[in-house]
Amino acid sequence: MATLEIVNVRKSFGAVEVLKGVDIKAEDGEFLVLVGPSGCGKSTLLNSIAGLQSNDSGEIRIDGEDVSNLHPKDRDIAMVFQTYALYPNLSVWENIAFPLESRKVAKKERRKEAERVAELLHLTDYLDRKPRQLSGGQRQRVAMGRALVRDPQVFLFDEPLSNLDAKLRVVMRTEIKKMHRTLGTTMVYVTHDQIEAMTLATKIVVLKGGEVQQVGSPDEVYNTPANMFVAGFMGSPSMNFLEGTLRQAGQEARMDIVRPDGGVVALVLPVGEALAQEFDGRKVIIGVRPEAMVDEESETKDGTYQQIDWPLEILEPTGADTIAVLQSNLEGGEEEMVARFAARTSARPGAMVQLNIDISAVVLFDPDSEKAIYHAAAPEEAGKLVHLHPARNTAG
Amino acid sequence: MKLKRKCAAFLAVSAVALSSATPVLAQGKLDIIHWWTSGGELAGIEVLRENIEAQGIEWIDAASAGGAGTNARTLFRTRVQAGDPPAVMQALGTEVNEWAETGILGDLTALADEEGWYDLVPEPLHPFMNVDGSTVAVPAVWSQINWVWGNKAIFEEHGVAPPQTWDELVAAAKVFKDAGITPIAHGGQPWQDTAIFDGILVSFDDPEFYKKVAFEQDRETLEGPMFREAMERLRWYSQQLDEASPGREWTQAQAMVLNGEAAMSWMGDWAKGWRVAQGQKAGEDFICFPTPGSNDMFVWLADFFFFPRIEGEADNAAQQAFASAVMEKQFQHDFSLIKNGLPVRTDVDNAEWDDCTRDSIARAERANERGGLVASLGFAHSARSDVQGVFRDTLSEFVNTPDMSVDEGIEILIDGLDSL
Amino acid sequence: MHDIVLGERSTTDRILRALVYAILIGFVLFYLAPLYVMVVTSVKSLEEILAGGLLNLPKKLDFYGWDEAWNNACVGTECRGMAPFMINSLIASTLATIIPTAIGALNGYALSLWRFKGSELFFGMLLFGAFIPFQIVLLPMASFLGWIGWSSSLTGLTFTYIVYGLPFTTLYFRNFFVSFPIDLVNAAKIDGIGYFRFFWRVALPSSVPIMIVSVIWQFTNTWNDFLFASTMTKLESATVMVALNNFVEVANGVKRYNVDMAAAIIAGLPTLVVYLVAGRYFLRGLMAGAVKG
Amino acid sequence: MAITDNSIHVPTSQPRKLRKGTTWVGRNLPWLTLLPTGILGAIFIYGFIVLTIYISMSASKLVPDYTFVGFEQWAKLWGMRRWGIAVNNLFVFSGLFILFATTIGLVLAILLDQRIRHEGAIRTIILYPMALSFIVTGTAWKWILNPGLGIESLLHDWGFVEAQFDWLVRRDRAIYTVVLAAVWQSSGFIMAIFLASLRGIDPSIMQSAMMDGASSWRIYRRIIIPQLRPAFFTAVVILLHMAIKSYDLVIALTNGGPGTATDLPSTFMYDYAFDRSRIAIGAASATMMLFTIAAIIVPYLYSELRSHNRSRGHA
Repeated sequence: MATLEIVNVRKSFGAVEVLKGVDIKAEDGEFLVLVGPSGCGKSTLLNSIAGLQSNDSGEIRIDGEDVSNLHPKDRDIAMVFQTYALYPNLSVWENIAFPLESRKVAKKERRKEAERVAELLHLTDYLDRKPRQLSGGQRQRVAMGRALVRDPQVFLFDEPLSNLDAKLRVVMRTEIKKMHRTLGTTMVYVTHDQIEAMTLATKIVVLKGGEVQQVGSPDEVYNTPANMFVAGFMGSPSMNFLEGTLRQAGQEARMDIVRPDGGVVALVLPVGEALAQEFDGRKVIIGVRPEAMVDEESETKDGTYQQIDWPLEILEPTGADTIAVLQSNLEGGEEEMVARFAARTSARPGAMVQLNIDISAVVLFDPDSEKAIYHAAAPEEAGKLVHLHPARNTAG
Repeated sequence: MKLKRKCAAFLAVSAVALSSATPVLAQGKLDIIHWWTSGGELAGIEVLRENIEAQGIEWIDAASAGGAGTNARTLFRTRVQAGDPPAVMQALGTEVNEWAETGILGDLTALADEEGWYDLVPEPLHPFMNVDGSTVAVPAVWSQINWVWGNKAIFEEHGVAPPQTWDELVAAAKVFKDAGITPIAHGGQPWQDTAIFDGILVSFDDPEFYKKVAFEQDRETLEGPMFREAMERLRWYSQQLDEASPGREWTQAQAMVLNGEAAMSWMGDWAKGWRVAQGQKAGEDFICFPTPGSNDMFVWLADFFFFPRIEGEADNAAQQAFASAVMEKQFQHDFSLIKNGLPVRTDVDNAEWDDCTRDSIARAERANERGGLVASLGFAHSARSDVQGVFRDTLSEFVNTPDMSVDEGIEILIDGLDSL
Repeated sequence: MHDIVLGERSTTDRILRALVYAILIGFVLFYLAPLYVMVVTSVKSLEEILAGGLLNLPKKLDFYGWDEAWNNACVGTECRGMAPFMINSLIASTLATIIPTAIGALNGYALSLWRFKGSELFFGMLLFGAFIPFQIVLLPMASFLGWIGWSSSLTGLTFTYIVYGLPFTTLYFRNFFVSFPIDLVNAAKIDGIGYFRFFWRVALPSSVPIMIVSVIWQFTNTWNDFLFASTMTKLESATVMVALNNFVEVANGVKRYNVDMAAAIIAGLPTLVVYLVAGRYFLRGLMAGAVKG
Repeated sequence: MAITDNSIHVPTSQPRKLRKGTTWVGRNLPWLTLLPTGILGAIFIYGFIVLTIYISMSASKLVPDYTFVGFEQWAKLWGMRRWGIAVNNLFVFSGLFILFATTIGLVLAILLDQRIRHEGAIRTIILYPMALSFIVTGTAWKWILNPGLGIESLLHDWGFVEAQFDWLVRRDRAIYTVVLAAVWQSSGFIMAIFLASLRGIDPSIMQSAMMDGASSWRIYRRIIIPQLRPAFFTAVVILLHMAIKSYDLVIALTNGGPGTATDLPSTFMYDYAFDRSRIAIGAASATMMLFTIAAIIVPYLYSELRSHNRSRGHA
């Protein structure tokens, strides 16, 4: 068990800089999830931690010790690969026990260890099979078994569930989570699936273009996204964005929003005097999660909801509720918005609908820097973000 | 019982050891590259082998058949290149000189002086044995090339007498052709195409002409009327063959005459050796006559053995013993009989020779008196191998290209010689 | 499968289809003819052969040709038949199959799964060696073998086959391992599986198909080789191809076609059997040698 | 599928830290493995090539003689009539060989791609000559083409009394018999290359063309054959390479004859280097062969390796 520190790691492939100075710290026993779209550098970062490639600069510290120049095998880590990387010619038990082989563990001992791990993973019946005789989920478990048998300081997972079907993915997700809870070992997990990130992580790192966008607990990342990218990336369906102009009104601010059809609606936001003053008369973008944008039939708490009228385009019933698709006013009206309506909504496509917006869950962004300037959930934090890094507003 | 057997075995071993030890004069081993693999040649070399092995020398045969030594030469060159030359190598004419000049050959001068080789061996052979005052090779046999072998039955059946002149030859060939018999059996390999040209060159009965062409490659002579005529005769010759001749081995051509498929064939006297090995008799089954017009000419080749310098005293002694054995009177007698050729010693008893060989000896003497005893061009005796190579390539192309004109042939030949 | 030319419906289609079969049968006969002629000629008596009838079945089976070819055929002055030369070929080809395949496996493994700076260049340079006309190395090789004391020996020939087989075997294994999931190597690195252990326990056991390809390629190529064999052997060390050529070329007197054909079949039989048993791998070897990467 | 808390224990057999520094050898194993092959290649491929080229510029005749004479031997070589014939033959031979082998290979591949019954057996038969030595097949062809007893006599037996098939022994035709035997031997392989390529074409492309009413001839000519371009390219390179290296077949079939009619650079080289006393000329001719092959193969290998790397990309 160990802490993991990534200090200013940089890596280029040819002219392409894939990691642009990454700093992350994971406490002992943390479940760190690296999430981001493909090409964001998350796999490269994982390979750096594993030692499968060298960094151009920076340090990887495991348990406080710099391992940057150590061979992968000397870092005391174990890794589960997206492709499982099972040795095709070895049986399940040999695959699991293979790491022990080069540690000069006797064959009998190895078999015993493999059996022990196999039992944990419900593979006991398959010990003597070859990988090709196993289902996808079983292979996945063999790969985990091979990592488990090592009992390393850090586990690394490289999109381990992406080759499984949706149902199995959910099951295995739970398995991994349980495993983490039981073992308590530090884990680093790479995924492009934000749901996996949300469900598994104790700490999420959102990456984009080789840069860390935000580090935080799942709750922080979801509710107080640092910028529009994080806000849009985390959550499904993703956050809706609307453009409007802010007008100071004392402690509050009124946001005028021009609808695609030319009508104007307004929201009143308790942003505080300073912010209201700073952005008075300026364009801002408001982010509203689908679940914070509901219809009349939905249950709404008093006080935090405000109503605006908006033209409804399409309704997609899902059973439990209804997904409403509306047109955003961003990008000349090309963007869509998604709202979560009640299952038995009375709204009709093509007509105006009254949207109830939960003001206590919105986020405001500066359209130029795309950074968050106000989190309704935690007002002071967003302010900090904006004022601490006024110069670094080029993300994206 | 057991003991008894052991004793017996011991005695047997001792007996073998004793018996093999007694007659040993020299020891060591010889590996010999040669290309005598057919009929009389093979029988001839066996005589030598018995002689050598009787001296307790191990005989390692590295015979390589085919193409008048082509394969054997390749083998030899590779082994020289590899620094592992054989103890004995068969060679024709100027090949000896060429190899002697590379400095890889051992010296036999002492042995030659001791045994008085130069008094015994006919003078024309001396230049190939002695290079720059040192004896490097020993001749084994010399052969007349301008021979024609005929199927006696066919000649008699069609009432054809052995032609004495070129015109008679042309007439005879016509008779055979009309009767549906291939006039001349030929092995269409480049060396054979060149060998028969030796016969054509002497068919003019003009020693001076032969020397100008074969020794000097005199341009004026090559462009002259007689050489033109020689090429015409070669063209005529090429028209007397069956269509399947290209690529054929010489023994197959001989077999065609023997089987009555063809009336005659041109080949050196080793062809007689082959016939004798097939149980044929000169004068009874086959007739021999010189290429028409060359009754007083004798174009010859000689087979030599030379001896690359090798390590090991015993092996060197074995080389000397081999040379000595080749020059031995009895061997020369036996060998010339079996292989069929002339002995390289002048003092060999001639009682057992057949008419053809006697005829050959007489021809050699006649020819020698008028300067008509000449070394072969086709086998690189009169000129080095690069000159011979040009003749070989050109003549072979000429023989195999029916529509190539004589002028064209001569032009190609001269161009080739000029480019050397 | 593309069966555009031929549907199954109309009369025209049926005629076309018949035509396709007719052409194919024609080609099949063309390809089989030489083998057929060889076989029937080898079991005819010489008289029957000389009487003509190239394609006729033998009137009477006569195994004289086979007997002579196997037991008495003369190469040079040695009349011991093809058997000793078959053994020479077998020794040379076996060694020249096993050793380059083993080395090539290791080479290909290193070149594909453990790339290093310059490994592609190394591969390219080695690959070129598979395409050179061997005439270019003939003279120096002969000198080298003599210098080392292996001239005109089976050892020297085998060594030559091994050296010039390496580019091919390396090519096979390299191209095979290139499609090996790189994650396996990464997993091994992390788990501390050593270079050789991974090769021995994982890479090599998985490479059986390409090993067969390599073995077949090396075996057929060295068995069929003539250029090296004819320059680098002498009578005792001659391979069966050299012996066959010598034997067929140098007929003493009348050509015995039945013996020639029997000898040719004997010389060609081992590779033919290999082809019939493992033709798929044989083709794969050819293709891999043709289409790089 | 539950992992219960008490089921996990840390195996005591494993030391907690496994920091053994990797040795120099350990880090450099990949290229160390290649070292023996690298040394062999450096000597026996590149060293020998350089040596042969040097010999071709030396005064060597019977034995190597390392006196440098520049390009004198090369000039001599190109002045030789026989070399001219050999080069000319190479052009004729390789041109016809490539033309026929490619055409026959393509036709066979297209025919075999028509859901043919016993396709496997037919392919086996068409390809078997590739498994045989040229020496073996040359022996057979020599017998078949032999004017006295071969095809010609067969034609006579069949009543074509006037028929002549004496190409093997005719100076101006013998090279075509070499082409015939070479095509027979290699066209099956070319068929396999084309067939593999044909099978790689998406059948839906052709189905849609058929729906559009294109005739099968047009589909092949306009859609399929153009897609076989890489296969054509491969086939031509392979065949050209085979043609230049062809040696055994000529030796076994005609031995360069009649005369020098079927001489190729490969047989010329052998003759001069080993039968005649002209090592330098032999080396010069080998050098020419190498240059010709290099001119074809180097760009080919370069493009193949590059396109391969591109398609693999970076992980």
